[in-house]
Amino acid sequence: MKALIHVTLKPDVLDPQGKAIGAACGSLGYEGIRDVRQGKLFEVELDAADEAAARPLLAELADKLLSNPVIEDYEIVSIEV
Amino acid sequence: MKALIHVTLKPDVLDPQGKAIGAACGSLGYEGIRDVRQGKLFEVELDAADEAAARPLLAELADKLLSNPVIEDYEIVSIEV
Amino acid sequence: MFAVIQFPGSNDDRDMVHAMKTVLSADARLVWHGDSELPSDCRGVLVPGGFSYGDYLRCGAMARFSPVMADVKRFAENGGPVLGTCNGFQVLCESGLLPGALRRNRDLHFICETASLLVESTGSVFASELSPGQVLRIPIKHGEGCYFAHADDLAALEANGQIVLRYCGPDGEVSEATNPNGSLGNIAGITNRAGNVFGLMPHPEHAVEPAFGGTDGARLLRALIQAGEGA
Amino acid sequence: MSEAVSLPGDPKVDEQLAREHDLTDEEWQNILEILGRTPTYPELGIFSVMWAEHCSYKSSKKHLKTLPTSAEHVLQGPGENAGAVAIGDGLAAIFKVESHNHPSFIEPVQGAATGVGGILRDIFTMGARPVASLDSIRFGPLEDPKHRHLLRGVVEGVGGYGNSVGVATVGGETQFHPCYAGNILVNAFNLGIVEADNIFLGTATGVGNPVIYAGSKTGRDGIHGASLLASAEFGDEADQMRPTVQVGDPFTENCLIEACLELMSTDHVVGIQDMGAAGLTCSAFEMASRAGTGIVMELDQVPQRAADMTPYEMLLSESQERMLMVARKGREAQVCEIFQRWGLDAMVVGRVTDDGRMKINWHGDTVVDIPVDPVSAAAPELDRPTQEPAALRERQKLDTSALPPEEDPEGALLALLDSPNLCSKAWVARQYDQLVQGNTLIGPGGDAALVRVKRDDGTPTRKALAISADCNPRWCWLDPFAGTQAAVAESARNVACTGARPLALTNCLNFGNPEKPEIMWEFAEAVRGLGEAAEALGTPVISGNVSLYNETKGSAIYPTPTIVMVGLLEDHTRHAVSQFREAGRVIVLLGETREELGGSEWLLFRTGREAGLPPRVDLDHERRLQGLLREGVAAGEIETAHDISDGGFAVALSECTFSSDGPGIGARVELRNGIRPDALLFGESTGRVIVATDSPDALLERAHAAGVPAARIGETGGDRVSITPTGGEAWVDIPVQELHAAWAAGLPRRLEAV
Ligand SMILES: Nc1ncnc2c1ncn2[C@@H]1O[C@H](COP(=O)(O)OP(=O)(O)O)[C@@H](O)[C@H]1O
Ligand SMILES: [Mg+2]
Repeated sequence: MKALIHVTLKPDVLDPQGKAIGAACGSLGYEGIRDVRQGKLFEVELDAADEAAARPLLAELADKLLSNPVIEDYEIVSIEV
Repeated sequence: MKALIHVTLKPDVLDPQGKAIGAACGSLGYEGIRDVRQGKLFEVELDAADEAAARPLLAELADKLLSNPVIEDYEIVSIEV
Repeated sequence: MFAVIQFPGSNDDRDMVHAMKTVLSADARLVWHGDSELPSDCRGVLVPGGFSYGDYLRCGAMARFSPVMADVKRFAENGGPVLGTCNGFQVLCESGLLPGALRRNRDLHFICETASLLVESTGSVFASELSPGQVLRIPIKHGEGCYFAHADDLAALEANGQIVLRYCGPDGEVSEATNPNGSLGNIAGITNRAGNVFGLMPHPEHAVEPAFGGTDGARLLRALIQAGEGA
Repeated sequence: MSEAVSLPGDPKVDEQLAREHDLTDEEWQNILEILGRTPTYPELGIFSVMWAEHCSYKSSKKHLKTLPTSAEHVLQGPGENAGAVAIGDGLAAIFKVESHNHPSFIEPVQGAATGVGGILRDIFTMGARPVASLDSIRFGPLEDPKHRHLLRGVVEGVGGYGNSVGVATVGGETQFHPCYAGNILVNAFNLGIVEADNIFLGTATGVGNPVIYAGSKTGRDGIHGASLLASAEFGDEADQMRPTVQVGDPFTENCLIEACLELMSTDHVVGIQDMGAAGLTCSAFEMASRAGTGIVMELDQVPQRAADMTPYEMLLSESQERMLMVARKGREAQVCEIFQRWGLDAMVVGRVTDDGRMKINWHGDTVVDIPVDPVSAAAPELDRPTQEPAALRERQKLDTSALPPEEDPEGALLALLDSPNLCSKAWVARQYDQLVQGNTLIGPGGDAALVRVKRDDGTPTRKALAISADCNPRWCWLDPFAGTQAAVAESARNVACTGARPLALTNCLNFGNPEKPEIMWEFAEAVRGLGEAAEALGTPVISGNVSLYNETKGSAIYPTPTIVMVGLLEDHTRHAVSQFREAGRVIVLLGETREELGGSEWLLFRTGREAGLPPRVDLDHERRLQGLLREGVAAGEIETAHDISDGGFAVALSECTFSSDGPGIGARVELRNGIRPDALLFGESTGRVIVATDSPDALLERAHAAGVPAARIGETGGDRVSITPTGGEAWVDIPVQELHAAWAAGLPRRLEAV
């Protein structure tokens, strides 16, 4: 089973990386780019009976290990068999 | 307009971060986790007439700046107005 | 003159000027990344270490777009000597002047220590003071120094004698145990095919004074000075 | 009477809301009196942060006033962003240490990172280029996975920020004790160099001068961050405080340093100050207060990162990497241009006035109008009651005659070398850039760090600065007065071991809840010890920081007054190191070993007890000893000097045999068997240094003249450490390799098991 998890900074938290990339876009001549925020992406391969069994496991994993709940949110984007 | 871009390591490139997370899963007792790979996620806000106009701009951005083609692949996951 | 490129976030730029100018008496100066051209009397380019643009996206990824880099490319293509250390090596790889890429260290930690380096190829202008099999002691300090290249690129590096330095033990032994960061083939420094562009993770500018890390780094910098002044 | 309007949407300001802002009823009455009216919501916020413990020092002020702060070489004492001492050749060293304890406990990586960022700004705000950092960090036991996580995170944060900004981390302390299990300590030190006639102060002078904001945009992060976090105990609500965590941006800081230093090499600015705890509010008030002026600010001109921020949020935001400055009239464009070149925002946001008031406008309305002085200079000062802890006398009791003698000195030595507090800290320091700027003569691993001084144009000088951070919290818990004296003495001795003369010190006083008389007693005693020791050694206190409320659920940390001493070496080509450099050198022991086992590592290891009185501190002896070291190094008689501290003689001697890459040169010594052997080997009597010399006669004579006890005890060489009583069988005879292996593996073996 394969799952995709997004981890992004909470909205009010500063994203220095996104900020720097956004600024670079301007100076590189990508005029239309207004804002960039950078997050993390996790592709997890796991053994689970079905989606219902996988979801709580993935949620715990995302909360405990993949994200830092102090400054980040996570989202389980997809679970595929 | 808002776009989502995934940048992931090419399959033959070792991912030490993913590997470390995978190992941590084991020792924390998340038994079912078989493999973790970590990538990057970019949320880009941009001005463009429509999706057709946005796509080539985003592709160039992803190819030139957001990813390093030697080791990474990118995918424009979504473009929303 | 020798141009030390200054990007926002460069750290070892002033150290490089110190090594080149104060210690080795070369005419070295900082050149601002935003300049569109190198000074007309430029004889060699040094791309220094540090964290250009914070290294936020990938190390060196944003710096390579700096206006002056287009001229550095031209300079290199015309055979001018270019030396990139640490972040500078990353910038040279990102800009395609050198093959491969530098990735997170194997153990994911930043590493600051003195590395032993085995001299391999001595065909380039940067090796005028080196001999094959020699072991140099030069500090490394980086979080992303794990060299990666695809198999065919790697084979070409070997075949063309582009590998100048490999991480080794005190007696020159090259093994996994003497590999600080997981670099393929223990690679610490390579040149381009033509031998006029040299990138390495170690910091020669931090090994030019006896009381500050020894003087092995001076061998590399003096070679660059000779190459530039001979040109 | 002043006028300020409330905005629609602001909550009703009353006594209740004031209490929620941690203001006492008395403080609330005070506010009403000062204003002659009810404060607006932003005004209430301002009073609450300015009068919080963290900004006002209301509990500690009374005691801090007693510290010696001046000397001929002191250019700036406490009160500015950092202190300054003259180091000759027209140069000055600017330095300070600061805590970031609570934020690091909540989010170790960012908490530590922003701690480093904050202390750097305190230094470059004075015109100095930051050149050396130290980090003094303390955790709960490593057996606890949470504290392994915290250690990893803090180290990642310190390194991540410091490495990127380009300032070498050259030393520090790393300790573990159960008292920090609910409250870790992260104290960050930085030192910068400046031309002495170009020191900038945080003053808002010159009526009509523009007030300029530069750096990162203001976001909603850290509202009530440092101020509240550092001014209350941790309870279960620690988790809810999470949104106050800020993310550091070392790249912006790097650019800010370069831009500010470039700016300060011109004469465009008259005053400059970073925005630290309590943000824009605190910096504006402090600048106006120091100058006796006022400021009017157009808050809507401040660059904003988040949409729809309120004046309250803008004033209290603790977004990082921001500076406030006062420029000369007419230079606005030049100032802003420098920042823009470095990719930073810069905006004129106000101007200096002569009415002594802080007026803040928001889209045409005045939302704050407060007299400056009563808020900053006249902030509350408390005289909190003190009382000796009931258990103190009990814990000071130790009957050494009842202690069984050490049966296995070799086993004890190996165990001590492997213990988390005494083992190698290379696992930590390896993650720090120790070299950038190219001045590191001695980095982490020495008694003190030693850093060459360059002028700002890059010209190297022969001078070097020695820096050491020290505190033995166990000793401070057993006797805060003597323990703090010992910390001052040790840091000065470490500095002297390089050959440098201690000049001045900075300190970070980490304590529990000052509302408890027993904690306040510890604090008062520590400050008394600090003052007396600083006075006796001629090293004034030129800056510092107080961190109170380091308690969780009623349990306080041990008193931890971190001392960082800075010393000057006139000629760095002559300096001593703490390792043996050559075989065949004579080993000399300076100082006197007494039968002092109270509060020692060995006692804890063998009995599990932390008891007794800490070793005696003899400040007169200390001064003579340090003078001797200085002269001996300058005369070329001392090439190795290593201070004997935690773990005693045997541990210190072993450390002398470890080179930076691995096992080094061994040693054979003979000790006179006058007192109990375990006290000779493992006692922690202060004022002792192991020295290696190639001219023992000259050195012994010099010591004799200086009135410092000195004994020739052995020789360097071989690949073992052997310690023998005169005429007896060896107590210790172990290969250096084996000692080194135990010492080197201490942290990795505990950390690498996930
Ligand atoms: N967190 C740290 N960062 C950098 N260096 C450290 C750190 N912790 C310890 N060190 C270094 O390790 C060495 C030993 O520290 P410590 O045991 O406190 O020394 P001492 O007993 O001489 O005061 C010192 O050189 C110190 O600078
Ligand atoms: Mg110490």
